[in-house]
Amino acid sequence: MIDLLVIPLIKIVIVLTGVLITVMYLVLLERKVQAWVQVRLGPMRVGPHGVLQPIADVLKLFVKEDITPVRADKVVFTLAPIIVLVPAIIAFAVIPFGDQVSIFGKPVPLHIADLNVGLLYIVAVASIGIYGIILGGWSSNSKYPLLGALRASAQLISYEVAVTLTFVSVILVSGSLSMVDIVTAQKANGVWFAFVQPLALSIYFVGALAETNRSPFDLPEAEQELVAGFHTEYSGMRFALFFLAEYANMIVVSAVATTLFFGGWLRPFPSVAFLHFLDFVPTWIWFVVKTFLVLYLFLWIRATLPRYRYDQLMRLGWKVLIPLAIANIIVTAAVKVALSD
Amino acid sequence: MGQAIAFYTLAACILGFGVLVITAKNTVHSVMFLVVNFLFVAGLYVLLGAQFLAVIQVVVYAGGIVVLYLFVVMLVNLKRPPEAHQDRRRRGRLGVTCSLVVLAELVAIAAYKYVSPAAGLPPALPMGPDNVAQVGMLLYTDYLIPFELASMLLLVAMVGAIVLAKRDL
Amino acid sequence: MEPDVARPMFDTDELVINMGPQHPATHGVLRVVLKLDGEKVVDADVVIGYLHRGVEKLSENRDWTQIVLLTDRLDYVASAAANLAYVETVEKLLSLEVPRRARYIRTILAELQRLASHLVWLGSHAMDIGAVTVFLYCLRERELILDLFEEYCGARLTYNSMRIGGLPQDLPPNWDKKVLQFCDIQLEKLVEYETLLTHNRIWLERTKGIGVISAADAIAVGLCGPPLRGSGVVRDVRKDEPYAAYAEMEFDVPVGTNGDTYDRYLVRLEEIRQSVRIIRQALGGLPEGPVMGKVPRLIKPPAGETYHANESPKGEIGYFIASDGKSTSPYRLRVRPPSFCNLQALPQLVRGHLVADVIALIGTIDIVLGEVDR
Amino acid sequence: MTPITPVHYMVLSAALFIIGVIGVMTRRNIIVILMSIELMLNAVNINLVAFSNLWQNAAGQVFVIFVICVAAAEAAVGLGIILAFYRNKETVNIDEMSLMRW
Repeated sequence: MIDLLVIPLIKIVIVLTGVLITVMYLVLLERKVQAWVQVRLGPMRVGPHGVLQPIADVLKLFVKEDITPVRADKVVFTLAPIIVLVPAIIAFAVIPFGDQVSIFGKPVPLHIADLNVGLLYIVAVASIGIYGIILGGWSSNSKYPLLGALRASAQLISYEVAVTLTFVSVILVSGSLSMVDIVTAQKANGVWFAFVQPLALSIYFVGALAETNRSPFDLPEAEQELVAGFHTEYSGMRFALFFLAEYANMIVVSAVATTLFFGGWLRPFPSVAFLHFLDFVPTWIWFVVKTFLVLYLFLWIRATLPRYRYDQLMRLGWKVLIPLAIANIIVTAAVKVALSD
Repeated sequence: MGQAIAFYTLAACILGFGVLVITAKNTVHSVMFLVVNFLFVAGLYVLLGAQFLAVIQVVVYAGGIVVLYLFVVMLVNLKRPPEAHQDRRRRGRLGVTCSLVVLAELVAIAAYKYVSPAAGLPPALPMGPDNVAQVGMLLYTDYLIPFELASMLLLVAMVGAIVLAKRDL
Repeated sequence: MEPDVARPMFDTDELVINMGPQHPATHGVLRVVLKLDGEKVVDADVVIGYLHRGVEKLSENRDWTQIVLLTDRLDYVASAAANLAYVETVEKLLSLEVPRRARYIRTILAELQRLASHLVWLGSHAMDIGAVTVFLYCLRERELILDLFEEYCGARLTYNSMRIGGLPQDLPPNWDKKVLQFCDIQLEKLVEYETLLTHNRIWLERTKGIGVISAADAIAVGLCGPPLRGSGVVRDVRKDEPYAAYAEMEFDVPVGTNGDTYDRYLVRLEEIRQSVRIIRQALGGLPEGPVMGKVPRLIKPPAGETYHANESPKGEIGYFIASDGKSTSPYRLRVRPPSFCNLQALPQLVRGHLVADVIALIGTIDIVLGEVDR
Repeated sequence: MTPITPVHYMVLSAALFIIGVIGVMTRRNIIVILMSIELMLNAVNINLVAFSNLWQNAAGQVFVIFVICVAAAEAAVGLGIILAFYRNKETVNIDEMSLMRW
C-alpha cells in the first residue's frame, strides 16, 4: 500500500510544489536576467533585491478583478487556462529527477512514473495544451485573441513535428522510449547524447523555444503586434494560470533537454573515472543545475534576439528544421546499422 | 473488480461524450467533446494493454486531427456566428430509425453471444511487457508494405489538402 | 449555377482590424484601420487627429517669441530642431543677422537633437521587432544627451532652446568637453547596437525587402528625410539649402539603394556617425563672440510671407509664416511636419505585407504623433 | 460483478458506432458529420484493440495504426474540401452541397 499510494502521493506533492515555486522564481530570475542584460536593476523594492516580488505578483493576480467579456463563451473561457496548465504540470510525471535514493533504508526512485512510452507521453501531453490556447482565443470573442490563437496553434503543431523527430533520433541511440532508460543509456555509453546528437540537440532547442512561445518565436503573444495574443481578454487568476503554464512548459522542455541530451541526473563526464569525487553531489542537484542552465539560455536568447515574423517562422519550421531532423534520423539509423554489423 | 470499474467508467464517458459530440449546437463545443471522447478511448487502450496506441491516439487524434477540425471550424465561423442550419426533419427521423434498427440488431447479437455458452471466451490477459517493441516489430516486418502504402496515402492526402486549401499555388 | 464572379473568392477571411489608437506599437495615438486577408494586409487607412492641439491656430494669438514654446510640443523627441526651424524662419522674415557663434551652437544643438531622436527611433523600432535590449541601450545614451541639454537650457524634453536672433545663453563652462566625451561614447556604443542588429539574421529577414519604395514613388508621395534618402534620393536640406553653420561643415549624406526598411535603418545609423562628425567639427571651430544678435525689443516683422525649411531628424520641417506687419503675432503660421508627410506613405508601404510588418513599417518611417496632429 | 470480456468491448464499440451513424444521418453541418465519422472509426479501433488483446496478437494494434493514418488523411482532405466549398458558397450545410447531384 505504501509503495502503491503513499510514496507516489508524496512525490506528486513534492513535485507540484517544487514546480510552482520554481515557476514563481523563474519569473523573477527572468526579470532579473533581462534587467542585467539591459543595464537595469529589475525588481528591487519587494524584499532585498526583490526576492519577495513573486509573492507580491501572485497576491496581486489573486485579488485582481477577474473579467469575463460579455459575449464570451463563459464555460470555455474558464476552462481554457486549465486545459493549458494541466498538461504542463502532468508532464512532470515521467521526468526522472535523479537516481534511486534510499530513504529509511527503502529504495525510492526519484521519478513519479517510469512509463515504457515516457517520451511519447510527453509529446502527447504537450499536444493537448494546444487546445487551451486555441479555445482561450476563440472563447474571448475578440479578434486579436483569435488571431493569436490561430497563430499559436499553427506554430505549435509545426514545431511539434520537428521536436518529435529529434526524439526519434535520440530513441535510435538509446534504444528505449523510457526516460529513465535514456539516462542509463547515456551512462552506459559514457557520453551525453548532446555529443552524439548535436544536430538533434540544436533542432530540439529551437523547436522548444517555439513550442513554449519564447523569443524569438513569441509571436502568439507578440505584444507589439497582437496586443497580448490569445490571452488578451484574460485577467486576474485566469491570466495567472496561462502565465504559470507558460513557465511550467519552459521547465518541462528544459528538463526534457537535460534528460535527453545532457545526461539527466548524471554528473558531467560520467565515464571519466578521476572525476569520481563529484559523485558526492546528490544526483538530483545535477539535474536541477543542468535544467537551470538550459533555462538561463532561454532567458539569454530572449534578451538578445529580435522576433521572427509568422511566415518566416513557419518557413524555418517546415523547410529547415523538419528536413534537417529527418536527415539526422536517416544518418543516425545508418550509422547504427553500420556499427551493429 | 478494478478493471470492471475502470471499464464501465470509461465506457460511460465515451458514450456520453459521443452523444454530446453529435448533439452539441455549437460546433466548437462538439469538437471539444470529441477530444474528450478520444482521450477516454485512449484510456480504454491503456486498459487493454496497448499503451503505445493510447499515446498515438492522443498525439495523432487529439493533438493533430482534431486540432485541424478546430482550425476549420474557426475559419468557417470567423465572420459570422454559426448559422442555424435548417434541419430537415424527415431525413433526421429516417436516420434515427435506421440507426436504431442497427443498434437493436447489434445489441441482440451481443446479448446472444453473452448468454450463450460460446461466450466463454478467455478473460483478457495482460499484454506482453514491451508493447512498443511488439507493435514495432510487426509493423516493420509482416506489415511493411501496408505501412509504406499508408505513408504514401498520407503524402497524397497532404498534397491534396494543400491543393484544396491554398488559394493560389 | 454560375460562379459569383463579382465577389472575390476568398472574401470570407477578410478581416478589418483596428490597430490603435491605443496600441503598444503605434508610437502614440495613431490609428491604422487594416483590412486583412488572412494575415496579409490588403489595405490600410491611417486615422489621425487624436493629438490635435491646434498649434497653428494658437500661434495666431501668441506673440512671436512665445511661439518657440509651442514648437517644442510638435516633435517632442526633437524639440530643438523644431525651435531652430521656427526662429530661422522669423529671422528670415525680419532679415536678421545671427552671430556666428550662435549659429555654431545652434548646429551643435540640432545635431545632438538628431542623435537623441535617432536613438529613440532605433530603440523603438528595434523593440517593435522584438529586440527589447536595443531599446534600453539606446535610451541609455539618449539619457546622456538629455543631461547635456539640461545643463545647457534646464529642460530635458521641451527645451525652448532658441531665441529669435540667437540663443538664450552661452554654453556653460566645460560643456564642450562633455559633448566631446559623449561623442566618443556614442560612437563606441553604436558598434554595440550594430552587433545586436546589423548582421543578425532575424533582423535582416525582418527588414530586408520590407516596405520597398522606389525613388520615384518616394518623391511622388512626398517623403522627406531618412526615408527619402533610404530610397536613394540625395536630398538633405543641410546640404542643399544650408542654414545655421552647415555651409561650413563637412559631412556626407548617406543614401540607400533598395529603399527598404533595412536601408532606412542603415541610413539613420550612418547619420548618427555624420552627426558626431559635425558636432566635433563645430566644437573644434567654435568662434568667440556674442550669442544674441541685434533684435528689436518688439518683434514686428514687416508685412510679407516666407517659407523656410530645416532638416529635422525626421525630415524636412518647414514653416510658412505670413505677417501682416501690424500685429505682434503671425497672421498665419503653417507647419510642414515631416512626420505627417512621411506618414502618407504608410498605406503604400504596408500593402501586400503581413501584420507584423505593419509594426516594422510604422517604426521605419519614424513618426511622432505630436507633429503629425499638431 | 462479471469480468470484462471482449463482448463488453463489442457492445461499447457498437454503441459508439451507432452514435456516429446517428450523427451522420441527423446533422446537417458537414464538419459535425466528419466528426461523427471519426467516432465510427474509433468504434472500429476499440474492437480491433479488444480482439488484439483477446488473441494476444499485436496485429490488431497495427491495424489501428493504419486506421488512424486513414483518419488523418480523410480529415485533411475532407476539411480541405470543406474550406474550399465554404469559400465559394459560405455555408457548411450539407443540403446545399448538391452541385454534383443529377
